[in-house]
Amino acid sequence: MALRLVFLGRLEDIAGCGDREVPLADSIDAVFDALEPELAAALRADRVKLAVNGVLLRDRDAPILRDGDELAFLPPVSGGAP
Amino acid sequence: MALRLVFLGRLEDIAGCGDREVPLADSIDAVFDALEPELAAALRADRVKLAVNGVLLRDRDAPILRDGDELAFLPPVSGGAP
Amino acid sequence: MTVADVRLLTSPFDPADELAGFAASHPAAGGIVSFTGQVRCDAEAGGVEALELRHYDPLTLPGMGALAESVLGRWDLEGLLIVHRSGILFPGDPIVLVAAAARHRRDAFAATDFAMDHLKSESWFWKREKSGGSWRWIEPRSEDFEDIRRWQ
Amino acid sequence: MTVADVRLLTSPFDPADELAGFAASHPAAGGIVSFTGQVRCDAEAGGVEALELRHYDPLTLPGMGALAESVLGRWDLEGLLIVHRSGILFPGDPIVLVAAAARHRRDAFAATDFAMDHLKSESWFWKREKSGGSWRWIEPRSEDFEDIRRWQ
Repeated sequence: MALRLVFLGRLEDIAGCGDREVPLADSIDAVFDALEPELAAALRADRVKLAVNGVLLRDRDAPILRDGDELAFLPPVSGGAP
Repeated sequence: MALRLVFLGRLEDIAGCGDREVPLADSIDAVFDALEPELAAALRADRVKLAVNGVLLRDRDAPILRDGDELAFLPPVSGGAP
Repeated sequence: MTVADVRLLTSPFDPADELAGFAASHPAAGGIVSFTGQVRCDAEAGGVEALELRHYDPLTLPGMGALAESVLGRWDLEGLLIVHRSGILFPGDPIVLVAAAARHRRDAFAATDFAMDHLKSESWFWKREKSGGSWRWIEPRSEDFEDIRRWQ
Repeated sequence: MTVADVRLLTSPFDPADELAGFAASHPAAGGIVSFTGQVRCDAEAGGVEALELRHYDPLTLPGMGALAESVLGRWDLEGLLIVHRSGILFPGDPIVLVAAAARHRRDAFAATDFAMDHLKSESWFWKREKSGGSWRWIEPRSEDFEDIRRWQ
């Protein structure tokens, strides 16, 4: 029973890796509480968006988490083109 | 003692050729008067500009004509690109 | 109905080849506007040795497809091409190519300009640059938000 | 100082080749915008069989050069390319290529757009089209004058 967390952009540096498996938790807040405080704070930042299984959530309120869900944390994009 | 007249765009069709030698005349009006009336009228039209030896004149008043001058008659451009 | 050609590539591409193919595919278009973005190579760029673009598979290409649809809905185009690199790039490498083919050139200009503004500010890419041997993530620029505000 | 590459050609050219060379010549430019105009080939174009562009040697190329100078004076560019055909062209043939390379893409877009509007409405080309076996001269369109008014 696990969740996969994906850290994009600079969040990868804070997490120390691009993705990580964590035990299934009831809520997104329970997921955050089980992480290192610095990483949890970075993920909770207002400008970081969350996608669950590739679907972008409009806000952070209470996605229902299931075994095997992929949670991607998306900081503001920095674009590619000049 | 001659002038070379160059007819651009649709003026070529009216003149029946792209360029023509005519005898040197005192003035541009004297040049026109020696041409077929239909061609002279087309060349006198407001939107037709005149270049003498590759220099565009701002209006039609009295260029001094010399032997060998090239007078180009330039109707409005129709551009190339779509 | 016009269909867009939208691709996310993880290896180098040749914009000239892509454009030649695109122009040949749209013979009814009088005009083609293109934008090519490439990794700058010059001293003023702060000696950037490499650039990395990261994307997120479930969102990035679908987002580019949605952008292409909105461009096609907004202008009368014969064709639309969006090619974007991901991965590690070096100075001189092409990053992005957008091309729009239209009967009237105003449509092609506006569509390409709009697509670039939105690709740059809204598409799911994260960029980091390597200079002096170390990588650093690039933050969004405020100009990017001003660029898209023009269209709202 | 940026120098423009301005050419009037009486034989066919390959826009993809030209663009590849242009991009390679301007490595410090982050972005390149191009416009390619080609002779349409489709039924809606009224079955145009050929198109002829006439120019006047003493004015046409010098006028294109003056336009290039005014573009370079108005935007901050790394490079500017203007290639225009004269002579007889067939459906699918490239007519014109304008490309602008700049550090910032807004400059490249505006410069290309401006150059095209002015090439189209002010440069010394006269166009005739052949359809049904006979040629007819094309008159200027009022849209061309509206296009350049945007810049005044």
